[in-house]
Amino acid sequence: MHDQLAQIGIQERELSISHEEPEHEEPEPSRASRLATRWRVLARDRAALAGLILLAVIALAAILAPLVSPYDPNAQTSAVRFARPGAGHLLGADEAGRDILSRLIWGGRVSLFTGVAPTLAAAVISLLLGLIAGYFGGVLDQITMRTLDIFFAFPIVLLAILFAGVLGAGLRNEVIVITVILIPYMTRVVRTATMSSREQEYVEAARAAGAADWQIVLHEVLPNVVSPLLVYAAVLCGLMILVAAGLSFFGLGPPPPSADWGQMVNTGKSVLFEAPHVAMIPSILIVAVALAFNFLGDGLRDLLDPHTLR
Amino acid sequence: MSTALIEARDLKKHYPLSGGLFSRSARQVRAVDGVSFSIEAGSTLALVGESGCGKSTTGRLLLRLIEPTSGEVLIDGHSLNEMAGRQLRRARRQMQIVFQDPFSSLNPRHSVGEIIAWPMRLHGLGNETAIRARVRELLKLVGLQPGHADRHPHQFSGGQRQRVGIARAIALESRFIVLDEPTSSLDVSVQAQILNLLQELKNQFGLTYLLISHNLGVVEYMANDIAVMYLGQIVEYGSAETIMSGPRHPYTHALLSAVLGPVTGERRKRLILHGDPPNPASPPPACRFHTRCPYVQDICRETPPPLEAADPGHLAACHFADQIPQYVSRGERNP
Amino acid sequence: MTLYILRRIAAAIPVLIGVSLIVFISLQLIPGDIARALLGPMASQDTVQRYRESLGLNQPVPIQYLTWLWHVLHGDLGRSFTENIPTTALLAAKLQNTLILVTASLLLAIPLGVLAGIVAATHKFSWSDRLGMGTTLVLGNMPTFVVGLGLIALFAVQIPLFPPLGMYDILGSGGIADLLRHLILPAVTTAIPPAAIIAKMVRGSMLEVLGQDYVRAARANGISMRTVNYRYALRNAMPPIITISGLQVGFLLGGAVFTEYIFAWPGIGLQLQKAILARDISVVQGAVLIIAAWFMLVNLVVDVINRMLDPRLRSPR
Amino acid sequence: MSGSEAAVGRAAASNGSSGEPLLSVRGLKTYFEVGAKRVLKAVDGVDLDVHRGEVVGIVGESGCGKSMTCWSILRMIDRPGRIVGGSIRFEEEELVTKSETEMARLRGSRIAMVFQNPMTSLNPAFTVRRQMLDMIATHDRVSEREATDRAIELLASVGLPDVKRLLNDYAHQLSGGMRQRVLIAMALSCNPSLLIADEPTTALDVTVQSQILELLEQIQQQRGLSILIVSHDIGVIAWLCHKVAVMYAGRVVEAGPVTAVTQSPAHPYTQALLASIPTPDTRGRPLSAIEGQPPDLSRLPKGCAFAPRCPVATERSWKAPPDLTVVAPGHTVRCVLYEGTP
Repeated sequence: MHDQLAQIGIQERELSISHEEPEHEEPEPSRASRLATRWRVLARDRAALAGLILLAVIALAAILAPLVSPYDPNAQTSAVRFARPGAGHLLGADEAGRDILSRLIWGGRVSLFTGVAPTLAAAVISLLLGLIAGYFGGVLDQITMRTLDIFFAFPIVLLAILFAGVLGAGLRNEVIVITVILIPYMTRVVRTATMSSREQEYVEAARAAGAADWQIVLHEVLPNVVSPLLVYAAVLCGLMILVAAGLSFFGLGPPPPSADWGQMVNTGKSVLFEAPHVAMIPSILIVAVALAFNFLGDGLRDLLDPHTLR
Repeated sequence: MSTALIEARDLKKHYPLSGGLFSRSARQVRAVDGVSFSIEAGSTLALVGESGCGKSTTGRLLLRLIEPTSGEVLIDGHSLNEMAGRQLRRARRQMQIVFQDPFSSLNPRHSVGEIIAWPMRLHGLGNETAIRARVRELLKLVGLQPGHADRHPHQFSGGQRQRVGIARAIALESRFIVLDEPTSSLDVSVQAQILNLLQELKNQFGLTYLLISHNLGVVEYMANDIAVMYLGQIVEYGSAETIMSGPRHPYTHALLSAVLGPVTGERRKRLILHGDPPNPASPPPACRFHTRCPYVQDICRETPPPLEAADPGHLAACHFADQIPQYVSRGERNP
Repeated sequence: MTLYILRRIAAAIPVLIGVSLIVFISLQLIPGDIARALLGPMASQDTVQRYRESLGLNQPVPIQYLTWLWHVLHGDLGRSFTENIPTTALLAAKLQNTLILVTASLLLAIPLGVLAGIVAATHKFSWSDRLGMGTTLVLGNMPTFVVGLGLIALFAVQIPLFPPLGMYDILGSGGIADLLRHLILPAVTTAIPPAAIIAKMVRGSMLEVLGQDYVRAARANGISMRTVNYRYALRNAMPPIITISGLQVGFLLGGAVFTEYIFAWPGIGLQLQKAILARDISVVQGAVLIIAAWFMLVNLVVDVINRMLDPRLRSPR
Repeated sequence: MSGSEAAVGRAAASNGSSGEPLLSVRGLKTYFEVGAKRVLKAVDGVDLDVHRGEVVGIVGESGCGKSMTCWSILRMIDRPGRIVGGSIRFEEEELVTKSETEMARLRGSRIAMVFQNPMTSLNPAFTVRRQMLDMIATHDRVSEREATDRAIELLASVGLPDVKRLLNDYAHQLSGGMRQRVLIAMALSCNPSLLIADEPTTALDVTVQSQILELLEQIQQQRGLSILIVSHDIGVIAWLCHKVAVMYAGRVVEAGPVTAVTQSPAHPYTQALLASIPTPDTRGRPLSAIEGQPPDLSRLPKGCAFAPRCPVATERSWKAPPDLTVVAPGHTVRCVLYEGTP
């Protein structure tokens, strides 16, 4: 934002509670009303809300796949091969005559899982590594950072391909691979946030009050690290959906028939001339989900900023 | 001085200077270079000087927030630097700090109530109900409303945030508080509120202050004694009255000249120094002030002046401390 | 400056060793007996044993690593068992094809991204900025393979302007015109996602610089917006822009692997894909090592350029 | 001569000036639209005159609109801010209606500015020479050589040593005081008739502050320059200025010769502001602080903005903004206490 506005903006915040009479005490906001405030913040951010709704719908559909899927995802009906989107098959059918919508719904189970689960796992590990390296510094930090530097020397996709290629295809391996390639990036974010929080005077105040290091880390540093990590994790979820799809596209995902979105694009690739929609529909979904995570990340950033809590 | 609550003995803090990527030389920044003073219980000592003179570092050394390179701090005659474990924790309860920046000194993620309560919880001072009651009491004491406990720091103005910082500092019923530029980021009208509050609390609880400031107006208002620092060393030390009325060091004289009277804008004593303060990483040899001193003589470039009594109880580190008062009374423009 | 470059190279050596270690160790991660895994279940125990020895697999792992490293340092990446020729020779032939593709993409991505970013930053909050940034957001979140397939669907299938595949012999009979015809779609595909990300970052760092005191000071003293935008702001935004562009080279190298696969472009990436499915370990190692070393070199150059641009580091006082 | 004599002398000099002022601001309003229905009235009807050769100060606390007034005069208010009303006449021309190109030509050549933070106001990527020459070349068609000569002369005139070497230095190689001198030299490089200085000493060390103030006084006297200086430090204003305007919540509440305003302040806010400064006389007694906080600029009270904190506010204070009252020649105040008194 512009600095003139910021100049006044700060002022504006500072002044916002100046009007009340000193004797009059305001009722303390309840936990529920604070939750309501947060919800209003999120709802105001239309892009984030749209992202959240899209993700919720897809996740719900994937979880309830046996109930909501119109067809068996693997049932092949040769009569409808290459069927264009329309009645009957809402999103058309693929080269083997399988219903694309049903395959998307079932595939969502794998694709969402391979994006979200490794991100969460990596976040936990990175939180630990980054807090220790960033707060204590010194040799420990040096070792951690030099090790991470090695990972940063690889383009992230390449590292994924290398590990997946060596470990072999399969859901479990894919999750492991994505977790491993995420850890360096998330650790770096946690470490940076930790270091900047450690420099703040409130940490000195805590030390002056007699707090031990572990108490300072938990009480003062951690709350300031979790928020940026969550925001970053949301964005990375989107990116990892892309990476997972890429691996599957490359033939390194879970083996058929449990089709995920990347694999659907890959099979659609061979019939691109006859029926472009077979590859394009899952492609669009992949991009939409990645975007949704991005919007969600932006929304989280605003939501978790203490300044929005009025 | 038997009544000294806090005593600093020849404190030194040298930071190694990593000379960029090229040289890992043995150069050091002598941020604090041999500082000694004592503060009597119930009085206020002001550390005065420009940025980079080591006054904030001294304040942190006093609380053992950083470890000194050499020297020690005594509290009630016991060496703070030899303490460890529970003994150190108990000593920490006696001493607190109020920071300059009311933004970075309060954790934005915690409510004000949590910020004030946490030190008490750390020391196990009562159960949750008692602590919560005490937080409300403290908020009232510093001029905020008890209902403010649930708000976050960003919902307050600079002055109000500084009040929160003060409430946190007195929560443990400490006896000694370091005030590190407590009002320099505040407007004058708010500064007056905070200064009044600090004086009230001092009278009410018999607090002892170390006031770190570059503002001589504030210092003169608050302090019993003044220590003037230049490049890591104390160059003048004495009671507030004697220093303000008759400085014995030309640097103090120059600092006083920088105070502009609000009504006529007149300078009390006119002495304007040339140049900027030297880099603390390479302080000038002998008398560190000689590069900017208008009265410099050969001896100043060769022999460091000792900090010795110019009058009883009034120390100055200047070879010509005896002659400075004449310059002061004579000097209108630069000599 | 020379000293800095030397130090920077010295600092890169342990990283390079680490990279080689990771590439080597990844081979150890193959479940079960490597020789057996490579030869398949039909090979006799005897063959497997002999193969183990020929690979040096009966040695302790550290010795294996050092032997391998020694060979790599001498340009010997082992032997591809699928193609049955030395890996180094195999990859060297593919490397030039990848180089052509990546260079073309870079020449597209960086100028395009930087230009779009500058235009957006200097017209901030205008409709063109919003439209541009919206597009950037979508394109930046598109995986390379989706971009590639989309472009094929559009420009090879719907409007047949460019051949979708069929680049077999790059410097062969077709000549430069044929090369360009085949190059356009793959190069654009590889360039689009990095270009979008570069545009976003350039806009961000330009806006940051434009909000600085010295930019306002320049404006307040009458320096024209043109000078402010293109000389003051761009010059100061340069270091982050260069850094981002360098990082995007890595992104681009990763993306090129997919592009080559989609367009059957006979480069390292396509070879890598084949080798992975065939578990041709020495080729996988070689390809990854080459790409990683390449990326490191780019980062080194970026650091050196940024250092040359920084007056604080150039003339300290 | 002593400080107070100097101030009286300066006041006398300012009375001698006549004719249309060099700068005349009338009813200036600069608002920021920060939300659907929120308008921050950063500057709300400011009147200000600067005559030739005069030093005028604006004093007030942070957020009172003093800096925004300066930026408004230079027409450097960016969205969502806008000058919504009033007039700014400078050298007999109206600035509010000028085109951006015309304003750009005027900035730096006829009105120049010195900034609060010298540490960040110089471009870190260019040498002092490059920035000085850019500034000169923007406004004057002179050869590179002439421009360099002029730059050397200017840098020397603001008391910088070793100027030739300094030309090749980057900002990071200079101390804060030196940077502020370079910025002042740049501001003077096209012989402006008005210099606006926005808190020029706030970010500097105390001993360096004195140097810069001394320098400003010196160049003002040598060049007969007009200076509009903004500060939160009333001591700085009192020392340097002929006239002063006290701002509160976007409005000028009191204006007049500096000696009159500081020695016999009329407005309760000015009185309180002066009383809240610790002085030798207040030692040992509580300072008379102003209770409460400045008002929210988007929800200003209907009447006098100071009324909520004013110890002598009357019912009339809350009803409508007070009128401008002349309490002494050239000394005006906006307070209901003085309304109707001639």
